[in-house]
Amino acid sequence: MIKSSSWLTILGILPLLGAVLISALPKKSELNAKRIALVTTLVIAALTVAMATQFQRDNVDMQFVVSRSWIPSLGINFALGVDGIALVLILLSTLLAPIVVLAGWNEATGGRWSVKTFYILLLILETMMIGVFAATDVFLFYVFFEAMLVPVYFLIGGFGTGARSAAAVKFLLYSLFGGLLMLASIIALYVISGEQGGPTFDIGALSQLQMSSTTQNFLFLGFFIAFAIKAPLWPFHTWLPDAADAATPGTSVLLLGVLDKVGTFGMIRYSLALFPEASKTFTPVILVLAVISIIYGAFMAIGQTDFKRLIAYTSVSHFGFITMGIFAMTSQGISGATLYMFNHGFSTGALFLIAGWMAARRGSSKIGDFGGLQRVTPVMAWVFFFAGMSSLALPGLSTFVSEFLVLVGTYTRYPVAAVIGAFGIVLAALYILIPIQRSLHGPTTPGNESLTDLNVREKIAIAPVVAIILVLGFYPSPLLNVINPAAQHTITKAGFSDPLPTISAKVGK
Amino acid sequence: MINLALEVGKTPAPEAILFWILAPLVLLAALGMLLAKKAVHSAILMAWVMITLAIFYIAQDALFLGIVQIVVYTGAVMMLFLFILMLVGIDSKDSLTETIRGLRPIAILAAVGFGGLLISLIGRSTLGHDEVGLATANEAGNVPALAQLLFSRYVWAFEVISALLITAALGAMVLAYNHRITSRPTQRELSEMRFRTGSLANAAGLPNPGVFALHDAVDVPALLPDGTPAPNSISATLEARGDIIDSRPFQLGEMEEEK
Amino acid sequence: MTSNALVYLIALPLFGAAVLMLAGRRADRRGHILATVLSGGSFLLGLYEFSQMLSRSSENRAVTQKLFSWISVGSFKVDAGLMLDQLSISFVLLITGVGTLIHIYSIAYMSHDLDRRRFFAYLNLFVAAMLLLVLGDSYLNLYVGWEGVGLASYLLIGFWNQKPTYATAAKKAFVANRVGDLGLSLAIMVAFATLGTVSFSGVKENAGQASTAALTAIGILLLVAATGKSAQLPLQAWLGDAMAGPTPVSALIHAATMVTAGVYLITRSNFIFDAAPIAQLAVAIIGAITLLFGAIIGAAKDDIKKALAASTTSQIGYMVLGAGLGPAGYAFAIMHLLAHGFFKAGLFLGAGSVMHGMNNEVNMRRYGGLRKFMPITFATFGAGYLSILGVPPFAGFYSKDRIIEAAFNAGGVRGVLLGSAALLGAAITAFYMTRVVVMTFAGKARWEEEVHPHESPALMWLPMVLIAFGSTFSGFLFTRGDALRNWLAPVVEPVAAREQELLSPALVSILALLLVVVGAGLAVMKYLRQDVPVVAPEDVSIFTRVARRDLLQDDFNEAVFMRPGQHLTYALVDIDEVIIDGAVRGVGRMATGSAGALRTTQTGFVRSYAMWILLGAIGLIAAIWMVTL
Amino acid sequence: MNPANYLYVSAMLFTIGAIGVVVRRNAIVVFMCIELMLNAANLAFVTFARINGNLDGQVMAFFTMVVAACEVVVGLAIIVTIYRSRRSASVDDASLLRR
Amino acid sequence: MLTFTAPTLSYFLLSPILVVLGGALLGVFAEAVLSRESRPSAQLTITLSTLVLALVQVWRIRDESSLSAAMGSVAIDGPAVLLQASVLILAIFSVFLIADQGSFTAMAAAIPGSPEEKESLQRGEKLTEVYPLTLFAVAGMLLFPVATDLLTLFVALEVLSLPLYLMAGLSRRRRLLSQEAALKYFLLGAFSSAFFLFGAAFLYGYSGGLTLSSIYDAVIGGTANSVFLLIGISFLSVGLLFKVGAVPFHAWTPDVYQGAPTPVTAFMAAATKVAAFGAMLRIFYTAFANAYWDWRPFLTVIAIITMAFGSLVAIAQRDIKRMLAYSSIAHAGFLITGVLALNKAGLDATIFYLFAYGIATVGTFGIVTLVRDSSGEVTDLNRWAGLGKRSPFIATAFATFLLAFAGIPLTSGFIGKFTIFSAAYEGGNKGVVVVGVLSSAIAAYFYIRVIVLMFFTDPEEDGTVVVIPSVLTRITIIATFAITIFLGVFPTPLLNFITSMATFIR
Repeated sequence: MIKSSSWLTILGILPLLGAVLISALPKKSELNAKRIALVTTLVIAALTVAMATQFQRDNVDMQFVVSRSWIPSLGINFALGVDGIALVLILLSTLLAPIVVLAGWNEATGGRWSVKTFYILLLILETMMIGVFAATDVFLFYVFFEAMLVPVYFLIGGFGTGARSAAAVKFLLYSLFGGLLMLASIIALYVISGEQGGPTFDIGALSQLQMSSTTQNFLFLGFFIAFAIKAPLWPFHTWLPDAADAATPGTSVLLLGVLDKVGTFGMIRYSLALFPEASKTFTPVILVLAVISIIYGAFMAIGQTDFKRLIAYTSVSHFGFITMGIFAMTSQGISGATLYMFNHGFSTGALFLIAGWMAARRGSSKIGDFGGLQRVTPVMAWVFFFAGMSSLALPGLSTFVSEFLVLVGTYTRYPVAAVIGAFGIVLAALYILIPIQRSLHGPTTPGNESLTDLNVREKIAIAPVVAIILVLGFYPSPLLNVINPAAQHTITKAGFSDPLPTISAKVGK
Repeated sequence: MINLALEVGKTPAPEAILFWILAPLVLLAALGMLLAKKAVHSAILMAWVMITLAIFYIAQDALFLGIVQIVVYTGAVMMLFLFILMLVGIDSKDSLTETIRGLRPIAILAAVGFGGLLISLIGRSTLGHDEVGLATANEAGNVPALAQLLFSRYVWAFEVISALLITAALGAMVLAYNHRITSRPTQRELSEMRFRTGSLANAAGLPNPGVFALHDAVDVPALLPDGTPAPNSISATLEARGDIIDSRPFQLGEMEEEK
Repeated sequence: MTSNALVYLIALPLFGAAVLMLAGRRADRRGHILATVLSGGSFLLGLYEFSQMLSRSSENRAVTQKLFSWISVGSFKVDAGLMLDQLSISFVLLITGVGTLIHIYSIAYMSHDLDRRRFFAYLNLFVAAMLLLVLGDSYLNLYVGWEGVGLASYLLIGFWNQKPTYATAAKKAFVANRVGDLGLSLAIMVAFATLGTVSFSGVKENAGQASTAALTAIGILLLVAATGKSAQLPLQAWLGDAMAGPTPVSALIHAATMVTAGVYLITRSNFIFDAAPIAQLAVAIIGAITLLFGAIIGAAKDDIKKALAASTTSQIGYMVLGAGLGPAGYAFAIMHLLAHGFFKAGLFLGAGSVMHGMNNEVNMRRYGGLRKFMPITFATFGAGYLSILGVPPFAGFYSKDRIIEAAFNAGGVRGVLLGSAALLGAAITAFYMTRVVVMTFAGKARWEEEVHPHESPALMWLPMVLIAFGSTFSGFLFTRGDALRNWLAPVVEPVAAREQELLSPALVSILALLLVVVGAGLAVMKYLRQDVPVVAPEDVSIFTRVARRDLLQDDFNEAVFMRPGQHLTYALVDIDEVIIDGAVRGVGRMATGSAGALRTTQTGFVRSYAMWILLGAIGLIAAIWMVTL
Repeated sequence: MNPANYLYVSAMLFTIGAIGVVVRRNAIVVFMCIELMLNAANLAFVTFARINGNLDGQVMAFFTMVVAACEVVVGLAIIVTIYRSRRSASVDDASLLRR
Repeated sequence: MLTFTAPTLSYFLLSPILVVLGGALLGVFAEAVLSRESRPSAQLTITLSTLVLALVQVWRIRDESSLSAAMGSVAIDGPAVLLQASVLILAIFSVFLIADQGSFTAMAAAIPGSPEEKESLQRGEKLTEVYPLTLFAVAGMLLFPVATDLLTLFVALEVLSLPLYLMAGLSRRRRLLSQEAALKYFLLGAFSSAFFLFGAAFLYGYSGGLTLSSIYDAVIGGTANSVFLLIGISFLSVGLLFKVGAVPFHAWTPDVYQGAPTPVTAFMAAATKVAAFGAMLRIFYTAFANAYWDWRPFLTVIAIITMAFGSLVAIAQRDIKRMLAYSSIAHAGFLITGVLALNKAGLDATIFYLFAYGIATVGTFGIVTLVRDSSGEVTDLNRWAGLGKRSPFIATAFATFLLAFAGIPLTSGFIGKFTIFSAAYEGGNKGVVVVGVLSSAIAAYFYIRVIVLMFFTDPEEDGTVVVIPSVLTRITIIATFAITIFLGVFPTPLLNFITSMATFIR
């Protein structure tokens, strides 16, 4: 059996091993590269699930902890560990990875570089994704946070379509800018921790620091802006549609599905935990931004003419919900937000994969270029419809649970925000149904008559996504049980508790 | 003014008189150096500044430095300057129009600002002690005392500065020394070259410049028998500097036509 | 009481839906039979549960089944739980009973459609979702079914979505429903925030301690939800377009069951509305306005299905009005709901039968004199017609008159106004329904030559006949000894003794009948005595024109929501591009621009470089000068 | 006499030299102006040596002269090289490198 | 009569400098006696062995700590050893590049375009004087950061500068530009050293002595008001800031970086920065430490302007060498924040940063020497398009260096930035940290633009090729690349070493 402390390290190293294997292949063996990538990601997914079964649900401490001194002179440790929230996000990453490999079996061809390079980058990215969620050392987190940009940058710029290099640069610069602001805050934390008993980057130790409220506010902002850009929150969102538009579908799935979660994950793990007071101070502003994101993203999605951009904007809206849930500081809000992150990964991932397949078949991702697909490619159309329903949070599908939890959790503390945000529900119907009506329904338009339906590989790739969306819609407990203690712990540490029902307050009197 | 006069009057030694005579002169010379159109004038004024400074040094009990200033600076360095000036054009002038837009007014402002601020600052400074004077330090004579310092306390710098001198020599050689790539042609080869190649036009040597009654300067090209000027009769350097006087006005044919 | 069987009520049709969906073309041949059998099985199970329930005392009749813990976060705990009580079972039987009949009907009706399997999958899905709606033991479970039926409705309206207008109609229905759903989800949030629970039992228990304001808020939000699902003002506009779906769908979903879910919701939440008079009044007012609104539109429609759809809106208005009258009206609302379930389903199936025989022609001006060609259809349609008019002893008579009566008895001006509206509605109902019947079955034949009207096959008329029985006799059964009211008693509080009677029941019945006769007479005068032009006359009054345009409901929505929404969208897209992304790019351009400007400091002239150094030095000593001043 | 007067002279000479570097175009004159600045510094050293009563300043001034001589050699070599390539000793003509 | 006591010099402690000077003299001698053909290899051998020997000597004196190595003119302490070692290591790598003689003219005295020049090139002659010049410059650089009196400082400054002025003018191609660079560098360098000297005069006037310790004493217990001190600090700073290329004393940097032969640019960008910042550290941390209230404000302003200006203007550059020059200006700004910190952390961080930056710089310019067309190095950025396709490893290495400059984690540049900013923050300069971070963001833009150009733009068929590097250049690139990555991942050994070593003695 694997030692508890080795789990995370093994998970992190495996993709790199895969990458090394691939790089050792001869130049032309594309198929083997794909196979290795698939096998590696599958093994990692299986191992992650195995690890998850070892997770002690009611233990709020970090688990599978490993801590080695890395740069002792700066107090930096190679420290990994997961709580329920991180575990769920690692699961999301590792489960999505094989799906992306399988779904995008041919998307690496025609890129600027060899197919091998694509999978090497992808596997490196997987390591970074695991690392960024597992890091319990702020410095290590920052390293992963920034280093992650590099493979993504090359994945977008090297294998995307259209204005890929401009989009890649925009993505990179935007993220770098945020990251550097965060770096400034990290530096300050480091110095302050040095003044209060020895420099450290350990999250636990840092959350004990005494800071003046001004300092806290500034440092909070440094972290938060980085996360808001990553998430992306209005008005820091404009890189996302460009990037999602330019990237290959698989990359976009990881971008929207996992990478953006780093932002919202960071808000829970770092913004709330390290700066509870500042979080309180800024909550009104953040809620306003979140609500704007929800509504604005939805409207923007409605106004899009391109599938990929549309999906990107729906994500802006969804991230608004997630952020709102987080800063509601209720257990429902944070649990819901975490679950939302997981679910969004799959539902948006499915949307994007199918949009990618559609675009690959049609040679265009313009909504207007499609029409009547339901008659031509029924399976593809249905899966898209299904994913769309999931995206608009149809009850019975997984996203509903999380969206509703977020709304309920927000309502108990910030009713106005929740009510305005809830209007996103209506807009979601519009932004999903309008493209469905235009591309799947109606008469089959010229150019679409001979599109082929999903092949077996694609069906195999998408089936687990559909299954997860469906199962978690009815039975989210396996995840919620893992998330809940961590979420509760987070709000308790931040000095909050769930608001009681108003009647019990009355009864209490 | 009155204060100035009073101060001059109070000054006990002839140093003050010397100073008040030379200081304005040195400043005027420096200014002149700044303003002189011709480089060579600047150089001459510069030499004057240096000599004056040497006098100042001596007046301030720095006898050795004063001498060195005259010998090294005025004697060697300034000569080097003049030498190079000769090489690159002794009477080349700066044109009066300023090429860089807006530099001149900024420069004047800068001069006033820099100088003004500096003087005002010096005027505001205090050292907290009176002038000590060099009587004690120079007790054994200025030169021995300097030597004492130079060869003990500052011997390391003294050693290191040799590196500087070598560098300078090496640098000058790198930039100026044109080592021969081909072996130097012998007299024989030269004369063969002169007679066997091309026309015999140059066989008798180049014409001499300026062979007229009106002009016999080196900067006037000679006239060939057919009355045309011979540009290769003057030095290439003059030509390059543009210091050539046209020889046409002295052409014979034109004079005849005047009749 | 707990039961382990409840889940199978839902599971059977859900299983059918899943099989039909996933099996694909392989299920084409037998799929419809499987679907029908499963739906029938659900009905039988419902009957079994009903019989079990009858064998228990009224307090113990409700049974529950907890499946698993669905969502549990902090104090927010929702079980996947089902509850079958007297109210639910009424719906279960209606849904599965009528549903099964319509399944049978559809086998024939859809026999020529290539996608019949898909149709049955949707039907099964709908049945399952609707059952979940009425069986859920908490608002959140209800919500799942609530949106589930919306989805099924969307799918079925858009069943022939290759026609763009149908696809649009489906979308419209979904969106309008979503607006209602927003109300429901907000209601659940308010309920949780104030009461700490979202289960029906919990809310009922705690409602007494909550403030009236909170309860009013919940009530109003639930009303919003109901207006969406039940096509009440102001969210009524989708129902007419929903007729794009195949006619059995219109019968089942958009007449008999789904659209009445709003009434179910209000009745189910009686404990909230009873404690929030303002919300209750709002319910009644909405019902009253809608019943008139729908009736007027119905009177102007030439499309038989749209006329019936408008009628549905109107009839649900009655139900909502009834539910808005509080304990006095709940039972009647439900009664009318059940009766309406029969007669409106019958009417729609009849309309479908007519269309079936008329090459899918829906324009009544192209009908006429069909009585001879479709006798059975005429007979069953006639039963439904009489029922909706409220002619005794047809079912509608019992339920509608009670609602009108209860409205009058609501007290004061309110009662008079509500009652009058209901009465007036009855008259208009008579007018438009007579118009439909006359234009379709009486008069001269106006159809085109290639049309050969014929009676529908037995598989279609058999369900119609059975349903006609329902529309004929159900009212009598329900009111016998106040059977339904007593049956529902523990769920909705038994009505208090009547404080006052503005009008006696008999008087109400007479008044209503009188008005019905007037309305019907007018219609007969206009459409039987005169020839009906094949093309709708254009030189009609402004009122007719407005009514034909659905009382401008679409124009209103377009002008108030859609257009501004579109403009807002386009504006936001521009803003995103120009202002927000523009700001981002602007920062970039500013950097590049200032870089370009600063670059010019590098003139290449060594003297200007020296100047920089000199200026730097001046800057330094100027700073010194200042600090030492 | 107050030795500070020498400092004033030194400051003025330094200023004049600095301005000369900026306004003159002939490379040799520019260079001479730099020499003037060095000399101004030397004057300050000598004056301060007198004020402070030790000879370190004079030693420094002495070294400055040596350094200046070396600089002159290197500088003039560079100027001559440039002159040979371009036939111009104007610093303004040496402005190919920019932007 | 004066009695003369013979000075005592600790030759052991001075041995690194003496070895280098000796090597230089040997080089000059070799120049005179050896045949033209045998000079290149002989000179290279002499130079490299000199530098290695000097490095060994530095290692041997690492534990020494003395103020009296040269009658109080030189301090040998931890920072001295670190800085000298850095200079020597960077010099060795630079010499590797210099040895790849394609960059130097064969005959500096020949007029550009003249037959002599062509003839000399055809004969494949080599300009071997570069080696002794380099060694002289190295000697100056070794002395500059250890000098403890103004006189030695000034001499060291000149010893390091004069060879560089000369070397800047020795480019093989585009000689007019190269000579112009030499002229500009020389004139401005001399101009700024005049300021330095004038400042030194005032410091002497203020403290009555030339040593840093006398200034330190005067600051603490002097009777004078601070006017002379301030003038002295300012003007001295002008000279130092000129050498490091801080705004507004930066203007020479892009022109000289562009015009000078690329190996010389590498050498002067890397090693000069170490020497100059080393001296700055020593002066500001020892002599002026207690007057920080006076100099910190203006140095802060300069740091801010420098970071922002360098980062910003680099965006507008079209020439890779100019771009790197502006980048070096920005880095000077970052380094000044380390000086500003005025604490132990700042000292450690600055030394680490200097070394990391120097290594990456040498590597970067090493790669620049490889990208050529038929007429020599190609520095036009647009023609670097598609380099990733032509030569993936070189492009990857270059990208890595750029990422190190940008301060991306897992490169040495990140650790450098992190440590230096945290030191600045600790020193109370929060504003500088924020500006630094923002400048880094701007700077990232132009580094990334080059990466985009190399990897995401299709190559033009314009004859640009990456030449196969010579063994020495290859060693340089690989070694600097490896160090850059290693210091990004495992900086601990070096950081610890620096921390344990770096303490100034007064």
